[in-house]
Amino acid sequence: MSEKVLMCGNEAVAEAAIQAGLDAFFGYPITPQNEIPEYMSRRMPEEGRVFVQSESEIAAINMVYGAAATGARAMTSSSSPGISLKQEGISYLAGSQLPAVIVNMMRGGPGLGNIEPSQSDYFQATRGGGHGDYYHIALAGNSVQEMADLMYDAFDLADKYRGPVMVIGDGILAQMIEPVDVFAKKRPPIQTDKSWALGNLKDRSPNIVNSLFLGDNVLENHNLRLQAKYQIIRDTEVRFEATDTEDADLIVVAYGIASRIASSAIRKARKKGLKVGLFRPITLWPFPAKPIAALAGQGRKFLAVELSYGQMVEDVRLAVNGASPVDFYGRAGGSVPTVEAVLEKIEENLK
Amino acid sequence: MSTLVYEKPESLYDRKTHYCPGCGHGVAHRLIAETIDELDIRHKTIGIAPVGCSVLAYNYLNIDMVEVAHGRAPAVATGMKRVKPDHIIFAYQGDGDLASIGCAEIMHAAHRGEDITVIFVNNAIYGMTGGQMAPTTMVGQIASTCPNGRDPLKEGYPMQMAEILSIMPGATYIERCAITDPANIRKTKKAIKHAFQRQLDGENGFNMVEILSPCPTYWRMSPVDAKKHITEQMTKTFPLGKLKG
Amino acid sequence: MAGKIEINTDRCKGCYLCIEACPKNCIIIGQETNASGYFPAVFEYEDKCIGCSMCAMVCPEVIIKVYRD
Amino acid sequence: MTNSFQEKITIAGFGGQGIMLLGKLLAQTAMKNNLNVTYMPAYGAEVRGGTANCMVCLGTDPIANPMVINPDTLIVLNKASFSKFLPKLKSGGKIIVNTSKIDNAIDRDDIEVIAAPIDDIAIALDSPKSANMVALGIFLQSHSFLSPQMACDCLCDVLAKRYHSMLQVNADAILKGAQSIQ
Repeated sequence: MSEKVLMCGNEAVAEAAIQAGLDAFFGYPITPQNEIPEYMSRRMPEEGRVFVQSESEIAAINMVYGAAATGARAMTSSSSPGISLKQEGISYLAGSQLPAVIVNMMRGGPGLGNIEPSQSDYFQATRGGGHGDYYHIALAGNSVQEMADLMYDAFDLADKYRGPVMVIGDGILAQMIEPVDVFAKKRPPIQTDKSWALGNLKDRSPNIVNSLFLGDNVLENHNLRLQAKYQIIRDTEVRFEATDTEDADLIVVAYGIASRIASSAIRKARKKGLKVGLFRPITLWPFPAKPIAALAGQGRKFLAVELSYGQMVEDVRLAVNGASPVDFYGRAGGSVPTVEAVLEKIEENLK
Repeated sequence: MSTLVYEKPESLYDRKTHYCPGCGHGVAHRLIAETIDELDIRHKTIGIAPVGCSVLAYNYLNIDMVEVAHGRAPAVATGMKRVKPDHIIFAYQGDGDLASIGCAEIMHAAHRGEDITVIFVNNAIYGMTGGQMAPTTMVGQIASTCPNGRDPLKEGYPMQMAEILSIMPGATYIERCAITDPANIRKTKKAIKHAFQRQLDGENGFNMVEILSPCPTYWRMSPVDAKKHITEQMTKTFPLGKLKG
Repeated sequence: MAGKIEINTDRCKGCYLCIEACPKNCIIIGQETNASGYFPAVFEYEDKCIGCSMCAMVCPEVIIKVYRD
Repeated sequence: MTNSFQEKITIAGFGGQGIMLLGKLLAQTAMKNNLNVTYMPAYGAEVRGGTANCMVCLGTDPIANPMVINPDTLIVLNKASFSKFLPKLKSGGKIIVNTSKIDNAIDRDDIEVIAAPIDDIAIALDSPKSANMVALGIFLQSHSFLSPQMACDCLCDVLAKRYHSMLQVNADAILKGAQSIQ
């Protein structure tokens, strides 16, 4: 068993990616994720692997596209404005069915916004983000340890479903330092069929990696295959954590750093005798709609807490589908909800 | 007893192309395919198709290929070459792809001295979208978005990418050729072969072969006149020859 | 030196670059359209061909095979 | 067996005073001694100069919220931080004030003030840059959950190798800080 060390979220994510078998990292500086490319620039050459600081986020995601097309495990990281730039490439990864991992340490927006923590890229992360009918798995941890653990899953899921997987953090999870064992979830990469990969053309017809589909219904049929894959993901890959929800009169739904703030408030509410639970989505897409629906009704209320102005709450409302009232509390633009404010909102709902 | 002295190369499919009559892409594809066959590198060559008229290049070249976003081929090539250093990686790009939307990617791939080859097919016009002005459209040349001819005061001068890239230390071989007559087509092939051979030999640095290529359709010329136009007019703005290496 | 070419006229798009390139003027424009509606280049003066491959060199469709004795 | 507790600390000063290292050493000491801990550096657009601050949470239970809005203890090494953070200190909380740089009057009587000429103590040690370590010594001495010696033992974990010749100087500063309020 290896010992815990202090690492910031960015560094832990980077080391876990390396341990997960990352072959090539391509990135461009943007706060608050700079420790990822910095760490990679030191460690990847030590491991005899590839690190390139690209000229832009657009170039970085396309370098990922190139490396991934040969079957390599490739990754990039950025923060909100940079992730917007990467959306072109993410759409192409989805269309061409290439596995890749993208880390977004979200900051305030829109536009250049600020460099403070935020969760306002939820829509972008859960609705595909770029052009076209596609989704990608979006994993959100709420501690440095979980962010590291999720990197192993991210690479395996990307390979398993041949598509981009996004790992979502925010300025706090990126910068905060916590004890972490980045080897905790280390395992050999899953073995998947990579006969589609480019290179080493011997005894087979040429492979083409492509997202262009011309001709009657050809693209629609491709989309139908993608949709079938997405349905399998929805059916099998949902992850969440439910705490004290069984007896709860109010369930707070929050992910990432917001869930930690919410859990402080919930603990205080429980001390006051209020029956409050926490439901924490770990996969933002696929959203844990069924488990939430199962908790809905029975006179229960829901409260979504976000570092954004009401994005995830829409998924909660869709999941609850009118069976329970759903309230919302959030701050955005880099402002972080206080425990007291969340507690006040809880009390207001249970009056 | 006659013997076959010329037929299509193995690395080219026997397939009808979507190109217009007299288009230079067909010849450029053939030269690449012949080079791959002659160097016996088909098993370790990966081509990158751009966005533009040659977006479907993977339908014609009988090798492993990837189709990428507009202008990003040099970045994709970078990612590939870094993880497959023993492979010959080439990006096939048109003038809009390379000199306009992909200007950052081409400059930085050259700047980093990526060990890749770029085949830059310059016909000074946007073909696929219908004859709009390209960054390499010549002064006075008419295009659908400069109907009175390119005015340098309004639209700037044509970008001479080979010259620009040749001053970068990371670029080690840059040559401009033309698909006009058999002699120049031979020179073009020699240049492509030299570029691929450099990758094969593990020589460091970015290679680019710019090919002046006719677009009879949007130049509003016959294929024969279009070739003459390259020789007589286009080479004044884009002089042929080796710029580096 | 005698030569011979075969043009896959079904695939010819009628650019006639081969006609322009041929030093012996062996190729002419055909009288009938092919399936695509082009008047294809046709190898007409077989006795004059020297098998120099110039036509094949310039052909964008790569549809010319060249033989030599 | 200590009783269950949680302590939220804000450490502030100006850039170059070693605020981040102070926070990191405190976090390392807590981790090594089996406490739960989070350390959150404030990251701003400015690189040099300006204010620097960080938040440390430590305790016996898992730390839910790493953000410190109203600290239990405030360590301030310069005037700007003093003015900015004093109003946020929890009622009943402690403030460690560097009187070498801060001569402001404290207008709150619901807090415990621990005043020490932190810079002057460091200068007396012939190591003006160790003011951060003096402050840490004072903090640990004024609380009972970790000893100053525990922090000394963790110095080699947080100091970059090239600074390991400075281990002793820093350890001396931690202990001197602790002694200054005994």
